[in-house]
Amino acid sequence: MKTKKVEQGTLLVLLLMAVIYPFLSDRYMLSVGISVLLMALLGQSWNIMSGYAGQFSFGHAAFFGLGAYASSILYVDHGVSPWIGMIAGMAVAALVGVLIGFLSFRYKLRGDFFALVTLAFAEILRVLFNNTKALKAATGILIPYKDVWSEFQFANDRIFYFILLAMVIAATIFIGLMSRRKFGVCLIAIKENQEAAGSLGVPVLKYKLLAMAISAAIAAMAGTFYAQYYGFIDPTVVFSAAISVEAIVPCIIGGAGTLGGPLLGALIIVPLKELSNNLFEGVNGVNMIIYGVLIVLFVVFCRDGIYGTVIRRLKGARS
Amino acid sequence: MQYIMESERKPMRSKRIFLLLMTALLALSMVLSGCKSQTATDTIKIGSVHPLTGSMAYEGQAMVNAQKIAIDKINAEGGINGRFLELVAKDSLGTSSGAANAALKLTNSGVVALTGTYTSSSAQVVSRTAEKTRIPLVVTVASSDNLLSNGYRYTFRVQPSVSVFSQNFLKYLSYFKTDDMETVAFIYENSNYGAGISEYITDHIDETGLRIVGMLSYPATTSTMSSEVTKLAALDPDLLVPIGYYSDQNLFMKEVLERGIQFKKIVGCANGAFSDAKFLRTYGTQVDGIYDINYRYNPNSEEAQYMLETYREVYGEDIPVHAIYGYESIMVVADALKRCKNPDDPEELRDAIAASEIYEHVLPQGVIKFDEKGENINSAGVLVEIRDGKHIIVFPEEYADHDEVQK
Amino acid sequence: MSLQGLQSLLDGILMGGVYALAALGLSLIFGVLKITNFAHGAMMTVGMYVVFALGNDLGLNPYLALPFAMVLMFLIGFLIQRFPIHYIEHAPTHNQLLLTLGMAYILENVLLVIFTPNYQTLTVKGFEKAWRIGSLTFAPAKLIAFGVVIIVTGCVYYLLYMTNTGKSIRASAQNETGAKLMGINVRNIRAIAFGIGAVCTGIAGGLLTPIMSIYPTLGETFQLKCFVITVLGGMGNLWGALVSGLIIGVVESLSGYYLGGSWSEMVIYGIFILILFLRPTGLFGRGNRREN
Amino acid sequence: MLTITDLHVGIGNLKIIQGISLEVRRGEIVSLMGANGVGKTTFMRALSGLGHITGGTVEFEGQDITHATSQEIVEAGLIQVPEGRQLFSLMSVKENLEIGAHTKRAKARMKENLEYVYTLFPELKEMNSQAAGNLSGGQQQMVAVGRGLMADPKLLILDQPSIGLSPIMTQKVLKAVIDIHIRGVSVLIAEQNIHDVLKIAHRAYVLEQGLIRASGTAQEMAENAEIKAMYLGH
Repeated sequence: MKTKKVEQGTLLVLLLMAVIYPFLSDRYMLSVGISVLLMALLGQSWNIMSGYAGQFSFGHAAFFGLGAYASSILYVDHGVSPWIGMIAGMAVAALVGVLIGFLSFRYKLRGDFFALVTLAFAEILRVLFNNTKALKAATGILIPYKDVWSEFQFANDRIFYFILLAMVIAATIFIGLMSRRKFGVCLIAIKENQEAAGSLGVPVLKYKLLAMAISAAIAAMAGTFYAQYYGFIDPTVVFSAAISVEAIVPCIIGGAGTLGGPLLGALIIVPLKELSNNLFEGVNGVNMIIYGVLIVLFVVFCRDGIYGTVIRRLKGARS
Repeated sequence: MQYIMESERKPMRSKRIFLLLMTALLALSMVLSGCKSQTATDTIKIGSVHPLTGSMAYEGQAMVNAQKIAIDKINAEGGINGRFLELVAKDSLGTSSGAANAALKLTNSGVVALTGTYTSSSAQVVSRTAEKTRIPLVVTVASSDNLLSNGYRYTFRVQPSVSVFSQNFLKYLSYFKTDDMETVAFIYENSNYGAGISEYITDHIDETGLRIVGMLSYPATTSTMSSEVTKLAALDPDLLVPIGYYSDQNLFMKEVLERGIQFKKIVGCANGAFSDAKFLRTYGTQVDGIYDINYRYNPNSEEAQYMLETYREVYGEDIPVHAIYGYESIMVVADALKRCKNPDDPEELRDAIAASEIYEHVLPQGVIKFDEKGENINSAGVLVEIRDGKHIIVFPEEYADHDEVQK
Repeated sequence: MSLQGLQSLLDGILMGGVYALAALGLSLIFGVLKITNFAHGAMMTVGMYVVFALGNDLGLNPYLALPFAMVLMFLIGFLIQRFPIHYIEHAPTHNQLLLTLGMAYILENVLLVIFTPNYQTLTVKGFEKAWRIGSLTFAPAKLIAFGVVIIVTGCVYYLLYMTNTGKSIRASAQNETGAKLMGINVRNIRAIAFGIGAVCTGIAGGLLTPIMSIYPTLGETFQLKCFVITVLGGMGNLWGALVSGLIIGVVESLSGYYLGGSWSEMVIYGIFILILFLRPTGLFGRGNRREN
Repeated sequence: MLTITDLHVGIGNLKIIQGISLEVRRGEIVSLMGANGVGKTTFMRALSGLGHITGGTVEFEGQDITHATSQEIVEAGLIQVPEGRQLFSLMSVKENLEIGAHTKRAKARMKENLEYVYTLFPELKEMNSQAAGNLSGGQQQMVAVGRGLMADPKLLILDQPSIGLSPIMTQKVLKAVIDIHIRGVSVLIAEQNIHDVLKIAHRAYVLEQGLIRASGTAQEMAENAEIKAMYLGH
């Protein structure tokens, strides 16, 4: 039970830090904080589908982009509040997620192949949006600049920060609760051994699809936030592989399949990246070399992620 | 959950983790905001946000290089009322969040103005940042039409936008259009720049009397242009308009030249390759007779000559044409700073930039002056012809140069 | 088929050859070593720059520079496998993906630091004009590349199927325990295999140097295409990679001609998804399907 | 020839083998018996350098090979025909056999050994070009034994060679073991199928829960009432 307490304790500490942070920081640090939270949210989204359920996605940009586009098109073209647009985007993304999942699972894709299919879907969406005039094609969508809370627009970035924080907390609590129930246990069973889980009466397909739907919806939520906060989206931005990578990085660094992993991962990697950007301004490219080296080192020496390793150590200390 | 079942562990660990994390947070915030205290107060800092890594790194770096030359020139002439300028350049990483973080880092470190960003999506983000932080942004290059459509007060753009380039094209058509010219085909990269220009022109094509026989779009990351070349050769339009970036358009021309296809007339619009010195170095006189409507310096300006020569001297190559706007963006800021009572006040600087009327500059256009949206009212590209393996401005007449400008 | 269609087909076949070679390297690494290598594009770019540097700075003919590129690429591949990848061989796919992605960042940006981000073009004397047969044209650099691809594929085939090292590579891929119990130094063999994969990749990059203008992140654009070809041909299947490289080259060229370049990407990804769903072992069915 | 003293082997945090001492003398067939899951395979793998040895020593021909790599062990002449055969399933029978002769020593005697394998299992010659993965279980076991012989063993370890085989096939494999032994190769064989193996073994050890429960000559073991009750079942 103590491990659980550590887990809860860490989450609480993270929460406390996250709440205090904006009051200690200036605009730049607030912006870095938002980058951290955005990555954490994407990570949490990736986590449920890939970390818990073991269906490794390399195309989370698809859901992210759908969320961003759904709310932005509804907002700009039809005057629908992005708050509602966000829900719509989550629904669309969940639907597409289920569709991709259904097809993939029907054809029994796993591992690399599943990852490649999700990647291909994200790319197809990028090309599709880039070439479809009705979806603004390559021009992208500019979000009007206002300060109206009902339209998800704030002049004060601190409010954006807290909204995003609320999203991260909601996603984390949601996943935390789910993972402690039958759903979570079954997902882990599916990850460990799908056939065995199936033979024990776990509705494998249903649970996997559900995990994908939840995952996609959370990514879409992040997409809407992104559009509203940065104020501009186009297909090459929101459907890019870079977004898919952003969803994976915090989980691997922090620990995939753990509740606090993505949060801790984002909290570590974003500031490190920012730090190397700031320290190596003289010679271009060095910042990215450092970033690459960091990733390699983390993956090699901390295979279960930082959070995962700590948890494992705690458990290991027992025996 | 696996961990729930586990037991037996030393207490206090969560407290230790708490302390550890808090220390980490504190250390981080100190490091991240560290540069603030190091500010040397006697220089006036100008921020620059460009992609310095990734696929746009060359363009971004050239922009910063040109900006440095402008800064050095101003400092050599005594700076702004005795104070020197300092360029602080940061990598936007080519992403929105990267650009936002970079811009805010700069505003944090006390820059009075921002410049940037080469990619339109980053420019959109930085312009919003400028608005929020109330620090003026002078766009170096970002051609997207809707950049200023949000009514931002703090964003100014010197360079011609997509629609200005397109209008230039339609206007300059009279120079190269012959009576027997009937058909036109476009080959353009399909991001907002290539697609934007070709779309604008096609929307207004009726005014020109030309008939469109081909609209070929391709992704800028393409590795082959063979089928496009084949198709265009078969269409054989009277006028061919290629719009794209350096590497893809270079690939296109390479295939055209290899196969010895003779298009009747090629007129690029903001073509990343045609106006580039490297392009001429590669193909020499083989590409004679190609036109391009593009960024350019004013061949009659002495300052432009200075910029060209200094750039060549310092960086060992001819200044890429887009980088000219990097140079000029600094000049615009400097000009405004000179008119400020307190150069450290971004608000005053904004008003000064808005009131700019710059007659002496390197661009082939009239006075630099901003309208209420922040758009340079006289921004324009020029029509360049490749003649004897050199770029010659042929239109508009007042900037035409028949002397040899470059070596 | 019209003359233009025929020309497009021809261009597709020639370009497809280069894709095939690039994919061959990935197929070896992906199929034999079971590593999802996202540093593949970056490795290709390294090959491009080696050939460029030797061609531009030493005035070496790019095709004579290839052997140097091969040696260097082998070393790079060997070391990448031996150091970081060795430690994550049995880790989940996403760990491999992230690690190789990190490697890609490192390689690309080392190139950026050394060669600047400037676009580099290498022209080969005598290759300025296409060769013709009737009304059809052949780009000389692509034609030579195609020839080299056939030769290299042949060599790799010989190496894998006729030599002891090759047999050890295949044995280690098919059954690691069995290989170890026969006294094969699996760790070294895997590093050699990665080295060979890197060599193929590097040659493919080198062959593109006279064709395209190069910049440090250029390889990224080939990354996904190589995955498509590898899966289409069946992972680890040499001839499969060759044939599907040609298929993708032709599909790209023909769809580019008939539908437009923007949509040819779509067609390729569409084929990719269909093949993943319907024939994940590849068109030729001999690839080993990976499951986690 | 092979002397194992107080060997401990673990997998992760689990301690599977907890202090085994065992000996194979030159010219012997020794059998290691035990039910499924008592750690036979873990033990065997550890001997070939594929396990995590946490304590004790393994000595082969006077040489300490406790922490040697599998290559060094193979080179020394300790060859294992593993459980589940572990063939190279996409490669032909011939290739499988050829890869068996990987070490220098084995390569030098490749021709001779190949001939011997073909005399031992003549059917392999006919299946030479077939992919090993397409063969029946018994045929695969012949390839596995043949591959082991190609490595020119001084001591051949067979880990449950009869698993999944028909009684006829099992007899065939065990007959081959006798033949191999006659040719001068010592043999350590792990089996669940105790009844048959005791007929060909000189001595036997019984493994239970990671420990040696009993040991003695094959005859003693076959007559041991307790073992009879537990393993022979009838």
